[in-house]
Amino acid sequence: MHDISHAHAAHHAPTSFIGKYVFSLDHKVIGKQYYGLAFIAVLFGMFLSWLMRLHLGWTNLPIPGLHLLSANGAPGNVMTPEYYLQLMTMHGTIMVFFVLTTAPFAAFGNYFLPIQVGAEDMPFPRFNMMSFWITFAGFIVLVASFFTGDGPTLGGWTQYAPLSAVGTVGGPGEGLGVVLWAASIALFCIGQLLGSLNFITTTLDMRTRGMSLWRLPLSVWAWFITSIMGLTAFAVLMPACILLILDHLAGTSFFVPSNLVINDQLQPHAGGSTLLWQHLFWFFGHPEVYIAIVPGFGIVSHVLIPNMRRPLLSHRVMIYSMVALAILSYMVYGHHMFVSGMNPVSSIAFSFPTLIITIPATIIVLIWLGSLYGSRLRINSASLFALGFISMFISGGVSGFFLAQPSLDIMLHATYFVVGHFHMVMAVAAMFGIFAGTYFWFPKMFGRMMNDTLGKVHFWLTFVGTYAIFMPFHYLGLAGNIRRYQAFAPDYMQPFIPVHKAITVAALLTGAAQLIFVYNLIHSRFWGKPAPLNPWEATSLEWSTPSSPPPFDNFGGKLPVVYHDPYQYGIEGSSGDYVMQTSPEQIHTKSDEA
Amino acid sequence: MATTVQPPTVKEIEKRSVPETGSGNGGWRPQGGDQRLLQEYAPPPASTGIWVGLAAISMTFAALTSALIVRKGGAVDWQHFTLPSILYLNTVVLLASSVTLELGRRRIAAYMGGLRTTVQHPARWLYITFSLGLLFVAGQYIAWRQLSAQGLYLATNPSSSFFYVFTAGHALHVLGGLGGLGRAVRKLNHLDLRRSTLDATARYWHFMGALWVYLLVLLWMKL
Amino acid sequence: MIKRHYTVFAAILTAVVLVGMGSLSLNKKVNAAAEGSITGTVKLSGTPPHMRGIDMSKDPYCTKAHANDQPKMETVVVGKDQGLENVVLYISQGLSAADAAQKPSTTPVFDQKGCMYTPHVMAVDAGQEFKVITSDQTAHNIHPEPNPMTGNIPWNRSQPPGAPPIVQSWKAEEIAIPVKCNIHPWMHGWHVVVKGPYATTDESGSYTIHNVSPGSYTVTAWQEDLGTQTAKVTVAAGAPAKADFTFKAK
Amino acid sequence: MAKLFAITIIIIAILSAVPIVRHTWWTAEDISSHGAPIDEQMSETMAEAGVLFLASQILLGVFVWKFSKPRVGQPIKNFPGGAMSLVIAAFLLVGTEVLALGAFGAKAWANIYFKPPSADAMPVQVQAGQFAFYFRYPGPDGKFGPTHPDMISEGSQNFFGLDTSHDPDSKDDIVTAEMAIPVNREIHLLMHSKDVGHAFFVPELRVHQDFVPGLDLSMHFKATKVGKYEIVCTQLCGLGHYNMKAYLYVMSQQDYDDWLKKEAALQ
Repeated sequence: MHDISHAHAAHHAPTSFIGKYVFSLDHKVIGKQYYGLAFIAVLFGMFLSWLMRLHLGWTNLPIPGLHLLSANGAPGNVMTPEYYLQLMTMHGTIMVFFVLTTAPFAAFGNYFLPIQVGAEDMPFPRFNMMSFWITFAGFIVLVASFFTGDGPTLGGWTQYAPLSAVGTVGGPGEGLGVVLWAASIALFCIGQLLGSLNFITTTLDMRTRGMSLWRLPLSVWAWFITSIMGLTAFAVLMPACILLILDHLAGTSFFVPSNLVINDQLQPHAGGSTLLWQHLFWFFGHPEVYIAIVPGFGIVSHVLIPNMRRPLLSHRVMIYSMVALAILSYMVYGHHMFVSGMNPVSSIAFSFPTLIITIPATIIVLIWLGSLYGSRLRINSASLFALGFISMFISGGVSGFFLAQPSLDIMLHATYFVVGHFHMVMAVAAMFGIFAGTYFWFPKMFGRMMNDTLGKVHFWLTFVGTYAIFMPFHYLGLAGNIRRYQAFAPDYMQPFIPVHKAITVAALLTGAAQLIFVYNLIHSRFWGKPAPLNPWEATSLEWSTPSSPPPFDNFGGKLPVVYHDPYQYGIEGSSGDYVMQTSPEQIHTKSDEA
Repeated sequence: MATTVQPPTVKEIEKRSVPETGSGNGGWRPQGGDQRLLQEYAPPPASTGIWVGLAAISMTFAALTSALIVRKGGAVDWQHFTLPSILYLNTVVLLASSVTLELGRRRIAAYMGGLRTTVQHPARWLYITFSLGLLFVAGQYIAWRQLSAQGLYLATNPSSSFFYVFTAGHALHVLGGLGGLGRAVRKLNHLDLRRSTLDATARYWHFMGALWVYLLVLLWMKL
Repeated sequence: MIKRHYTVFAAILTAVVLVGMGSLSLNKKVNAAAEGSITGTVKLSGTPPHMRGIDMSKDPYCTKAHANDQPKMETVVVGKDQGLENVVLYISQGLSAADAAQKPSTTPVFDQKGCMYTPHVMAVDAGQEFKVITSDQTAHNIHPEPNPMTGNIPWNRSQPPGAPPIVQSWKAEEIAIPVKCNIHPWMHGWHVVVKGPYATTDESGSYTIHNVSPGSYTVTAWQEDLGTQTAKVTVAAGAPAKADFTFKAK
Repeated sequence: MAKLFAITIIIIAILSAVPIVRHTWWTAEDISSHGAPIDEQMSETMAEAGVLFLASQILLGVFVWKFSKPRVGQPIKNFPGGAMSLVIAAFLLVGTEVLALGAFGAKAWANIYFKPPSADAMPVQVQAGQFAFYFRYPGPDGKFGPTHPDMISEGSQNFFGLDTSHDPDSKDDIVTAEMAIPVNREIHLLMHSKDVGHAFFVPELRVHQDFVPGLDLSMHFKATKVGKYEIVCTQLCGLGHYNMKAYLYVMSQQDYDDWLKKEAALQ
């Protein structure tokens, strides 16, 4: 697992189609492959959420063709309860794993991390290629569960045991469905472990001459921190999934206690611990949230800075904050389990780090705001989405104050408040990060500009739409609207149904607005106007490659030498208002690295 | 019939002559970043990479360990059993293989470093290590057979479940290491073995030994 | 050229098929004429056990459906002059392979009505299709749990209001398969899968097994709570044979 | 465009705050003896989080408005005090705030979870299963009979697996599908899950606890207001999760005794 001779022996550009586009060892192609996977996954996941929203608004509405996704889940094209839960589970799993983790981390990271550190490739391209294809296999296995047995699992993306471990008697999809789910996630973990291995090693060892750690762009720092989190988190989830599979296939009892009676049948298992799964899962699960969002911090900073024409108030404080977030993210996972039967003392023990984690988060936001002050902001699709990210992160962040407190969790646990919280702070914010990155880096990735007007339209519809969808979630949650309900049976939830109808409409419109992005992406890919080498007048290394997209070895045979900190904008006495990292020009930097 | 490893290449010498400008700013990278040289200077990623990889593996087994402890705490039906004695023999074998590998590595490394002029049968120690590794896996297999003969299968009891999970997980990783060893031997015979590859292989292999000792103590205490 | 061959071939084929079917239906008629039946009543001796009332308050719809009657368990349902309802009678011995193989053309219906199963016990021939329908305005799930040894596959599927019938069949003989609705845990019924002709007693406890070809048989009466009883009968062509059963109350 | 952004974000921020301020949707009325600190904590947190939310959103809008006009050659200004002032601000403002919240929240929590039930608390057992709650009252003898999982049969309404023919304690146990409790009487709720994970949530009662299969937990609370409330399951338990609920009646002692008699007759 540690032989790199092939890596560099393979550094003569491949000629065959397979070698070039399918099993490519080139980090740029792999990055694009990850982006493509995330692209397909996000469209699919969004489609699933449409179906769910329709069902929540109009429960007995027949939807033509509904049966195609579930063998027997839609009699007369009306969604059954299990079908809804299956869609919900798949939506969550696909979005968290195959979109929010792959796109900002694996896709952009693969493409730009080696370029931004000034390397011609990752040290272990074989692993990099395997990393993608294993992840891809995981996706296929997951989607395959739609077409097997009685459909995918309905246990939610958290797959709480014992429901996930007792087999078909627990409900449709709880047999083969869960096994496929766990197998898919285990594959995903392996894929991401290989990816993280590459990211860490590249950042530590492949930096070009003069590229000290402090001279790394914030995006690289974000990916580096994320990959360290990934290394620890995924290495824990994988064995958990394997134990879950064993409970199904080998009849072991890791997660199933004795004396369970389901459907009047005494279950054969004995002595398992149901909280064990929750501990293993959330030890991964909470860092996973930061794995999804931290690359967003990096991308947004990296996108915002050239558009503000100034460096952040402090490069290092930003980095320290991200590191603090990463470390704290391992001490807070218990806040998912306040009322789940964990010792109430540990609830309090977990609540304090959870509250404290808001401090580095606040610092990050304040650094952004403070840097906006006195900047020379350029408004374009990329910067708009970056600003949107900040707004989303604030909105989602403040609701964290509530969920960090066990006493308030009594009121809010498992309500739509939680759903609103994580959709804003993690899902939508990360999506905004992805959009910002796409509009910003597209010219480098494909050598063409994206249509800025369409981009702005896309932003406005998405931005307003998102608030229209997820703000009401918080209100409903406060009023006690429980999540993961396919219909609102309790009497006190009847008044919520009109609100859900409205949300559904907003969701459909916002979803439709994404088609503008899809069109923009595809159209610009082929017919967009050719991009200059450095359209944003940015300083980091990806903008000093000899061509867009960069040549196979990124820098055309000569590795760059780095002379400056990554973000030298608005320097007095310098020739322009920005100084590339590679330009040997002498400047008196006023940045805090001095 | 003595094979000899390639003599130190020009670039090896160059490498030692490049001034180290300290880590952190990619000091090992060549002046002006000529990519032809780069290939020769790639070793550090390999050694960093192996440490990162080992960190991940440790994390996995740490998770399983905590699972074992939690699970045992909550179990009303924990059934203790004595480990098959052959495990201790296997331990000796695995540790011995580490020693032999180290012997081989030292000699080859010394030669590559130019401290020695020739090495007789450089691959011999690696072959011995390889076969000891195979012996270990076979020994583990016998241990499983003995347990199932006692009627202790994977699903029989939490304790047996964990025993199989741990040992099988470790055995898989050892097999991976054997793959790496085989690769190293092949490269050695094709005279294109890189020092870093050899070292990384060795580190991984020693780690497998250490991990096994840890697991043995854990299982011995808990089962 | 080839085309003409086809038409000729097709013509001959249809002719053969028609003749075949004709002859089949012909000898079927012959059988029917000769077929007898088994009839009788099933009674309960002793005081009928107390059937506990069902509290459906969990689902307001169900409570409304039973606004003016107290739903009770249906483990032992006794009708007028001690007649036992929901007893399944089938031929456990003496059935010729041909008769055992015959499938009734009817499709039994298993209805979910007022959050109860009607019928509470549904007899069905192995391989015979049956319909699960819902007359309720609340979603049910149908969760039969057959014995894995028999080869019948358990399933679990919910049926929202107004959903079309679920058509299913049990491939292997099994007495009896419990059926539950997990959304309404009190909902409990039975599928009794038999081979050959069968009958289920009505509220007066009487039954008639039709289409029994002449011969001597063992008839088994199965009651979910009181177990089984058997009786030997001889069926003559035309004349219905008689077999009465009496279960003792526990 | 920048102005538009500023205006939009400020409008969104204010609009979002309106329903909160006007309590258009708000937590259900509290009927528990322990809920007051929770509600206090809720409004505290809402106030502080709300201020942070509005302040930072509006600040974001204002800065975008103010600094988006490209002014050629004009040097960038630094935020007064630079990064350090912001870091200190974050630590002082948010730090103290979260610590305060944490401390008070911990008190509210301890007040519920660290107090043992009083000796005269009335025991009620609740069993969760796919997909309904069933309740057991010990009956006159005040003792719960032992349960036998192998005897559980919902078909014959033996939801708890009681063996009334052999266990004397089980004979007078009263099993019900709805929960009734006397008002102003402390209840000691013994929670047991029959199959998978479930949860017991009564918004008005400020009681929320998961059922952990294989681990029996207990809660204790006192309802202070007569009325009809709903118990809902909040832990995904399968296809019927959305319809797993039961009614909770808080009654005067008199009504409660009558109700118990009625239920006993139904056994």
